[in-house]
Amino acid sequence: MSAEPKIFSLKQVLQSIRKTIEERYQSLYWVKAEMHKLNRYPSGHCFPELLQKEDGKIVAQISGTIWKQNFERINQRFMEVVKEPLKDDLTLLMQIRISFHEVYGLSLEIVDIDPSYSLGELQRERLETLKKLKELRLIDANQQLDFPLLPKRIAVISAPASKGLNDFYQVLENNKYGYLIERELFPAYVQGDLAINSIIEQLRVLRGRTDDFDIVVIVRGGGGEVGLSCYNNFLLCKEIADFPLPVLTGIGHSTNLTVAEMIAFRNAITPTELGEFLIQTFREFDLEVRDLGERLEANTLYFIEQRLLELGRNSEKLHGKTKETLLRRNHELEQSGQLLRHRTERFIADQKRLQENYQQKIAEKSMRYTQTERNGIDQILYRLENSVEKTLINQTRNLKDFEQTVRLLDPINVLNRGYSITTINGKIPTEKDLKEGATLETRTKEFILQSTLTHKEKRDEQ
Amino acid sequence: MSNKMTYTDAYEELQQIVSDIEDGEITVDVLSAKVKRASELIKVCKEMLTATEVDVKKILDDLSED
Amino acid sequence: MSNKMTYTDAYEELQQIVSDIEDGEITVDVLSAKVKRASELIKVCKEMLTATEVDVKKILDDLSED
Amino acid sequence: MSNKMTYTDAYEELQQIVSDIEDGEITVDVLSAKVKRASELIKVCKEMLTATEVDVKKILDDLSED
Amino acid sequence: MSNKMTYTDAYEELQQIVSDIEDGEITVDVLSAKVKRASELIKVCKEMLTATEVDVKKILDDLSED
Amino acid sequence: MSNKMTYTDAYEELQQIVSDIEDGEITVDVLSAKVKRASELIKVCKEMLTATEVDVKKILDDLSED
Amino acid sequence: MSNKMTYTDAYEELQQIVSDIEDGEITVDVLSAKVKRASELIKVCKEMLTATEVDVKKILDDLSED
Repeated sequence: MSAEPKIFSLKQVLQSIRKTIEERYQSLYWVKAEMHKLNRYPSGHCFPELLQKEDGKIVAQISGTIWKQNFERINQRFMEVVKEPLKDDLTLLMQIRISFHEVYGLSLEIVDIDPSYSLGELQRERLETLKKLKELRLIDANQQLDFPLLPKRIAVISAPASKGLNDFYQVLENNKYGYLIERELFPAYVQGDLAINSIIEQLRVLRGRTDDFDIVVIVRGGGGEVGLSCYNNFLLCKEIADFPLPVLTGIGHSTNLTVAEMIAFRNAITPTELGEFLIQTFREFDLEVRDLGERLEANTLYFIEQRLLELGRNSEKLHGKTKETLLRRNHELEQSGQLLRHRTERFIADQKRLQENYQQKIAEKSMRYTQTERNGIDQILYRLENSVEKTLINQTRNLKDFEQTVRLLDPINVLNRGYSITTINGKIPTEKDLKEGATLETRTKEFILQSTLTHKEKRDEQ
Repeated sequence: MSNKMTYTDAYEELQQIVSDIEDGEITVDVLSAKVKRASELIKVCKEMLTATEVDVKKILDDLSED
Repeated sequence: MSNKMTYTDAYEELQQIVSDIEDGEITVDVLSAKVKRASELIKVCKEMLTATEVDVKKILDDLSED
Repeated sequence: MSNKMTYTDAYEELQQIVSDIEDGEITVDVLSAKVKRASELIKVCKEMLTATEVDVKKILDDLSED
Repeated sequence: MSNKMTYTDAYEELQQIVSDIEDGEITVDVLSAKVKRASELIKVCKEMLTATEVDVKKILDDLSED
Repeated sequence: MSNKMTYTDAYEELQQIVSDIEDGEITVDVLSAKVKRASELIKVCKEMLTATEVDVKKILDDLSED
Repeated sequence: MSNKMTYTDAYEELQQIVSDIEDGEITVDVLSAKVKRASELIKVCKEMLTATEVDVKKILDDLSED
C-alpha cells in the first residue's frame, strides 16, 4: 500500500534540529581548541575558526562566535593576564554554548576564555624553545662568540622611528667622549607575531654581510609589556643563537626574560642601557689605551733609569773590585815577604841545629869509640889472664901426671907392697934364659936372694 | 699573518710591547724603536675610538707595512 | 771602539770584565788594560743610554701632546 | 832584572824561591843569593803594583768625572 | 882549610867523618885528628851560617824598610 | 918501647901475644916475658886511649866555647 | 943439674924418660936411675913453674892496680 510521503518544509526540519539540539545541549561546556583565525568584524563581533589537529591534519573544525560585548570583556582580561591580545593561532580553553540557527547554522558561541590556560601555553612554548635549543647545543652558542675589541659597526634591527631606536641613537650620538659608532638600520617588526619572520628575515640578510658589522642589536622600546611572546619563538631564537656575530638585545620590558634575551650575547633592559653599554665598551678601551700609554712612558723611563743604575753598580763594582784586587796582590806580596823572612830564618835555624847536632854527635861517637876500644883492651886483658892461668894449670897437671907415672914405675914401690923382682944376669928373664940350673936373683924389700932354677912349667891361663 | 692589521692585532702588539718593556725583556738597543712603534699603536688605538672605520683601516694598513 | 758595537755587546763585555776582576782571574799585568776597557765600555753605554733617553722622551712627549 | 819581566813571571819565581827554601831544596851557599833575588822580585812586583794602582786610579777618576 | 870550600863540601865531609867514627872505620891513632877536622868543619859551617844570616838579615831588613 | 909505636901496632902485637898464649904456643920459659910485654902493651894502649880522650874532649870543649 | 937448663929442656927430658920407662926396655937398675932422674926433673920443673906463676901474678896484679 502506498501512502503519500509526508513532506516537511525546510524551516520545519531546521526548527526540529534546533529544538533537538537545544534540548540535548542545555549546559555550557569547557572546550580546548585552536583558534585558527579570530575573524573580527567591523561590527565588533568575531567569528573565529576553531579546529583541532592531529599529526598536522585537521580532525575537527567548526566556526565560533564571540559577540562584541563578550569579546571586549574576554580580550581585556586576556591582555591583563597573558600580556598578549587574542590573536590567530592560539590554543585556548573556551567556555561555549552550542547553538543552532535556522539561517546561520551550527556554531559554538564563545562566552568566556580562560587566560590562565593560555599563559600556561605560552610558558610551555618558552620551555619548549629552551629545550630544543639545548638539544641543538645552541643555548649559549652566541654567547661563546668573541666580543669585538670595539663594537665599531653595528647592525640595528628595529622599527624605524620608534622611541626605542631613538633612545638608542641618542645615547650613541651624544656621548661626551666623541666616540664614533657607525650603524645601519635593518627595519623590522619587533613585537607581535609579525616580528618573528620580520626579524628572521633581516638576520638572514645580515648573514651575507657579517664582514660589514661587528655586532647586531635588536632594539625595541615604548611598546609596553605586550607582544613579546614572539621572542620565545623557537625559529627566531635559533636564528639568534646560531648567528655568527654577537647579537645584543635591548627590548625594554620588565617581565620575565624571553628566551631570545636569555640566549643573546648580551641583554640590556632598555635600548638606552644597551647604548650605554656600547659606549662603556669604548670607554674601557679608551682607558685601557691611556693606561698603556702611561705604562709605556713610566716603564720606558724606569727601564732607562734601571740601566743607568746598573751601569752605576758596574762602575762601583769595577772600582771596588779593582781596588780589592790590588790590595789582595799587595797583601800577597807582603805575605810572600814575610814568608821569605820566616822561612829563611827557619832554614838558618835548622842548619844551626844540624851543626849543633853534629857537634853533639861527634862528642858522643868519639866517646863511644874510645869506650869500645877500652872494652876491647879489657877483653884482651881478661883473655890474657885466662890463658896464662890455663897454661900454668896445664903445666902443673902435666908435671903431676909425670910424677904419678914415675912413682908407679919406681921398682921400690913394687917391692914395698911385698912383691919381688926376679932377674937373670940382671935382666927380667925371657924364655931362653929360663934353663934349669940358671941362677936367679930375687930382690925383696929388704933382701937380695940368689937361687938356682930347678923346674919350669907354663901357666895355663896364658 | 695577513698584511692587513686588525684592531686586535694593533692592540695586542701594543700590549706586548708595553709588557716587554715592563718586564725588562728588551734591550737598550731596540728601546727607541719599540717605544716609537708603541707610540704609533697608541695613536691608532685612539683613532679607533673616534674615526670612521675606513679611516682607521687606512692607518692600520700603513702600520702593517712597517 | 767601533760604533757598530751594540749596547748589549758592550754591557756584556763590561760585566765579563767586572766578573773576571771579581773572580781574581785578571793578572796585574793586564789589570790596567782591562780597567781601561771597562771604563770605555761604561762611557759608551752611558752615551748610548743618554741618546736613547733623548729619543724616547721626544717620542713620548709627542704622544702626550696628541 | 829585565824590564820585560811580567808581574806573573816575577811573582811565580818569587813563590818558587820561597817554596824551595821551605822544602830545603837549596844550600846555605846559595841562600843569600836566593833571598837577594826574592827581595828584588818583591821590589819589582811592588813597583809594578804601584804603577798599576796609579794607572787604574787615573782611569777610574776620569770615569767618575764624566 | 881553603876559603874556597863551600858549605856543602864542608857539610858533606863532616857527615862523612861522623859516619866513619860511628861505623868504627877509623883507628884510635887518627881519632883526634878526625875530631879536630870535624871541629874545624863545624866552625867553618857556623861561620858561613852566621855570615849568611847577617847577609840575609840585611837584605830582608832593606826590603822591609821599602 | 919506642914512642913511635902506634896504637894499632900495639893492639895487634897484644892480640898476637894473647892469641899465642891461648893457642899454647908459648913455653913456660917465655911466658913471664910475654905476659910482661902484653901488660906493657895494655898500659900503652890505655894511655893512648886516655890521651886521645883528653885530646878530643879539649877539641870539643874549644868548639863549644866558640 | 945445671942452672942453665930450661923448663923446656927439662920437660922434654922428663917426657923422654917417662916414655922410656913405659916401654920397659930398660933394666931394673937403669930403671931406678931413670926414676931418680925423672923425679929430679919434675922437681926442677915445678920450681920453675912456681917461679913463673909468681912472676906472672905479680905482673898482672901490677897491671890491674893501674
